[in-house]
Amino acid sequence: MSQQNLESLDVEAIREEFPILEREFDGEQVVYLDNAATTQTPDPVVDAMSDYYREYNANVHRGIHHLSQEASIAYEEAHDRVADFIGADGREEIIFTKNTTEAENLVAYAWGLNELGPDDEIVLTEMEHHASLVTWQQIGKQTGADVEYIRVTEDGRLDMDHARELITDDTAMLSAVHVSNTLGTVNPVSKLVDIAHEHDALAFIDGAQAVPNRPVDVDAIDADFYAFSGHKMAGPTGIGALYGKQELLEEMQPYLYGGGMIRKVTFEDSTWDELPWKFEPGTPQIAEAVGLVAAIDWLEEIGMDRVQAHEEEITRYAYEQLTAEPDVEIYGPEPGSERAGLVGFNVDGVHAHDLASIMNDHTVAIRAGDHCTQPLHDKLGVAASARASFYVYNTKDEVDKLVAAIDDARQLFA
Amino acid sequence: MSQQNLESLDVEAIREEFPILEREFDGEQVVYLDNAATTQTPDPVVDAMSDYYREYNANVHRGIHHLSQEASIAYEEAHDRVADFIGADGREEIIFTKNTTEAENLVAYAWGLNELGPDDEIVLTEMEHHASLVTWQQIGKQTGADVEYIRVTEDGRLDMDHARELITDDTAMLSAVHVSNTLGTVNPVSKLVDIAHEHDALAFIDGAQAVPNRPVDVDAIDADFYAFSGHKMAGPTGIGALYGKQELLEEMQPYLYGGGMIRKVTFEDSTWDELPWKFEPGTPQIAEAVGLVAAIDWLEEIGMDRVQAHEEEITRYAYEQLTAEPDVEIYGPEPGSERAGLVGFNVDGVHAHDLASIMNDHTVAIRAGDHCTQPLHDKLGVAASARASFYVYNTKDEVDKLVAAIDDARQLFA
Amino acid sequence: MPTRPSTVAPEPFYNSLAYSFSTMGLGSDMYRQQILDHYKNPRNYGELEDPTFTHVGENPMCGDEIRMDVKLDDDEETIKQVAFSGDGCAISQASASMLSKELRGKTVDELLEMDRDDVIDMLGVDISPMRVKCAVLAEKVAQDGAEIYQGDLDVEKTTTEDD
Amino acid sequence: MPTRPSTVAPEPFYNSLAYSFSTMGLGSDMYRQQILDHYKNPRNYGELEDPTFTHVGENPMCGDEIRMDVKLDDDEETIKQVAFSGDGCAISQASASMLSKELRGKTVDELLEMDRDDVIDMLGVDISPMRVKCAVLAEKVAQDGAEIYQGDLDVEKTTTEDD
Ligand SMILES: Cc1ncc(COP(=O)(O)O)c(C=O)c1O
Ligand SMILES: Cc1ncc(COP(=O)(O)O)c(C=O)c1O
Repeated sequence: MSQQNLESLDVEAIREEFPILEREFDGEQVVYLDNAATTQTPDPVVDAMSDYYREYNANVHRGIHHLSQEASIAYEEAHDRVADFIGADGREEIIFTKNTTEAENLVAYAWGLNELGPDDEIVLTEMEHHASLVTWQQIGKQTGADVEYIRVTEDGRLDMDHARELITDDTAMLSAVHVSNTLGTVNPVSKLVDIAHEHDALAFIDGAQAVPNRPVDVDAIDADFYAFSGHKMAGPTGIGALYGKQELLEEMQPYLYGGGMIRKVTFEDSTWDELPWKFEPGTPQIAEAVGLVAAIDWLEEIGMDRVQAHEEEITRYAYEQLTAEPDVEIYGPEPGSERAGLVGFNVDGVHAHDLASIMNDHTVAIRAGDHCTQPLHDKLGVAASARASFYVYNTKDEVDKLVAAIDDARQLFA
Repeated sequence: MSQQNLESLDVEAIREEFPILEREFDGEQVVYLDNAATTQTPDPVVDAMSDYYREYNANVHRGIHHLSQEASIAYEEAHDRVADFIGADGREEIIFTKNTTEAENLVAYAWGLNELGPDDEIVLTEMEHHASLVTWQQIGKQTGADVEYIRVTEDGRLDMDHARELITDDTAMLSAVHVSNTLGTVNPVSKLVDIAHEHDALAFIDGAQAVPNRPVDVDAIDADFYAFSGHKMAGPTGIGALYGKQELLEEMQPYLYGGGMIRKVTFEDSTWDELPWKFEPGTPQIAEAVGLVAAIDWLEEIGMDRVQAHEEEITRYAYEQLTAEPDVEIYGPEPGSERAGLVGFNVDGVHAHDLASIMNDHTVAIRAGDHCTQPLHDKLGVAASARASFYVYNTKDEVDKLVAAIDDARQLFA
Repeated sequence: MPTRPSTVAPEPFYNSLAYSFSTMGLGSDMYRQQILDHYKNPRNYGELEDPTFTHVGENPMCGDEIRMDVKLDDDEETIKQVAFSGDGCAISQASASMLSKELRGKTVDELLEMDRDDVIDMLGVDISPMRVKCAVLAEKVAQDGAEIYQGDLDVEKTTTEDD
Repeated sequence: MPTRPSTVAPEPFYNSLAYSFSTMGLGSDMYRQQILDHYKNPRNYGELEDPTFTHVGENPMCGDEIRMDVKLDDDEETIKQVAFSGDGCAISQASASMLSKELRGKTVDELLEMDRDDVIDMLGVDISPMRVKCAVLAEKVAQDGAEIYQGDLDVEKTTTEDD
């Protein structure tokens, strides 16, 4: 990523759209480095939702009155906008869910419960988030399908030889994380998808940590399903999206039942509506869809390439600072195109939760715990890790504050 | 309800909190009578959500930093507030869902799929919304359980003799709507629940049209499950609530899998967290929960008794105006305590959709269609009906505009 | 040569959203005299005795159901006679009535080339986005009937529904 | 008399939210000298040779795991000796260490009467809401051990987890 691009990213101007970044605790301005958990939400996104409620709030589908027409158009077009953003073919391929977690469950229920059996295998990776790991594990138990895990190597990458070994003609589904929320690894998802397809398996890619901070093209990846969450990409809570190839979604059974997903209902039976409505029963997240569109507009105005470049830059800086500390262990690959904008680490002799508490005393907000990857932590041999994760508004100054807080913790626990 | 109470309800002051009600189309101010589809959202609710994003947005659960602490407390306490509002015992009994539809599906999946079999019966009513009707019908098909429907009488009430006949020791689940969104009928839900309990069946009450406009006490009703949506009660889209008796929720299998609902995860298996978190995987609707609390605060400030009284008053007025028109057929019971704040009707010789279009030309927003009760409409012998539904900000003047628009439609189609 | 009634769906609801609500004026623009006249006095209402093809379509949103009967000339290309039956809202009924006149003398290819804009031009009024489905039902039924007749389509009883 | 290790969960996460974050000051209030001293130099660390009862508890949030060994006097009421083992964050370890001293000479009933506030008083620092679980783990383990010993409780290996 060219330095020129980076220089043109006006972080100070960006920060002005986030009043929350001005918050102080006991006189100290917050340093928000918990972006992998959730990103902050810029004013244009908040305002877009307020405008919705103040100007054209109404239920969608079928409403003949003006307000419902406006709300319907906004809601329907939100599907188009998301489709366009990730390179899907059209709104038929975009289903709004609560979050990434529900997107995994949607496919696990609507496809998995109906298609999987004791002869099938589900292949996951050892670095899966609980959203996919627990979901497929439990659907495996219910259907009798075997679950296997692609190994993570010492340097935090997927063992692709092991992937080729595990994925066989018995594999029905591969579910893999695009970017690990614990290791920061950017996985070679299109290679993984190719291997799955060679064996006629479907591939679900969990893009919760990828869509927020890099250009993503589901068509280029050739993923069968792809999921992400609004709240991790400068958008609102309460909305996520599932991308699915149209022909697959068409064949699939519905997931939730109710109004808005049916074609014809009698006391005896029902038939289903067109895509994507077949998978969106009930009153949907209308304001949230409006907010998600505003977030996409906002991100594209910056440019996803520049978002990615900024993250890489900050991450490289943080990585270098932390590597210089002899008592800090960092997880995951070295900075570069295979490492996304987060750094998981531990400080020798300081429990990750104590570290996070001491950071908080310095108003540095990081996350500590297992980051919903317990089995991966077991494998790493630690109960918890600390994680600093960056977004487009973070600065090197903020990284310096992180490092200073580590010094303080080290002194306390010396 | 005493007249005094009503007079003290300052509708003009209330309307000032809804900028959308000032909207004009071609110079005519909107008359919003589509409240059964979704209610409008007052400024304090919109502001509460904006404040969340601008001041304390963070992911919940486990975050050690200040922002996560504030967001966690707000999100957890939202459960308490909802529990208190509907008379539940505590936060363990309140699960946030996307909407009422998802709440029905949650129970249908987590309880129904595991507990129902070919010897079981599910009893519904003929006036069920598709949210419960289609859901239980399809779960019935999947499990082999029979589905039967309590008859609706000529005057739009449930045939309670038929209910007593249908509900037997084979009945495993009764799912009934508290207030019909098509007929306006307020059903005798605590009697229905008693009958179900006499036969050891569980009872699910769909309160989507009840919680917004009358005091509801799930404990007094003795419902096993009870559901409603935020967007129908002056709250935001994207959030609903499922109430469930704690001992039932504890026994139930999880529904969606992922982070935030687990206790311990290994590559082989997982165990589940405490209630209500067991049923709330993934990043929840945090801003929406904050908005829902603001809506409850706002409604309680008015007083649910007064909300109900106002609706009864407006509905009685609308009913009287419409009954005076010889060519208008009204569905459902007469005004009074067994009729909620909506009027479904048809005008002879004018298709409901044409009527709604002509209303819209007068900027009167009503809904026309089957209102997600297709089988009930089949039974009524009409393809569609028009529905005017009222909320706390509606006035008799607005009802007059509805009636004037009907006159216009009649002349056009004469 | 399929002559038994079969059904067809109009275009999906959401396509209609391309029509911006902002083009609508106040006043019963959609219910101008011509529309009401065709609704109250439908032309060619009924069934043909010996249609070349027949098709039925449904728009469950409005509960509209329309059957279109088409009889071709001996050239098997020119439309000689059209009749429609069924019921529904004013927009769908008027549209069917007007179409039944309009199609006479046209070729099957001309019918198949018709699109939504042609229907709206024919109606001569602005159609609000949520009602486009009603407007195009008759056209879609006739087109699908023609395609089935030509062997290019094999649809069962299909319908659309958005809520 | 159960002497085999069993496990217990601290109170649910959300109860801890009753502690308002606003009571927290800046500076390492939670990591005052006393806490750090107990963390770095734990008192009564290890296992008793012949405990009256033993119990193990886990707080998966922090990965804390603590075993409490308790030996009673011949009156079967007075606590004569306490030891703890396991590992975890500073708060849970210091709390266990301090509790092991505090309990000596107390009766089992007095142990059972302790609540969260007593633990926080004992620690002598403000505990931030998200860390209360760590603070009370040792107390809960000792209490559940006592209840199992008295036959009032029958818990399997239980743990809590919030994310
Ligand atoms: C009685 C009833 N039940 C359920 C629902 C579904 O509510 P939601 O769309 O919020 O899931 C509605 C609203 O349309 C309703 O009126
Ligand atoms: C890789 C990954 N997958 C899935 C999720 C779950 O996202 P959500 O909580 O929005 O469902 C997360 C976020 O925690 C994540 O980092």
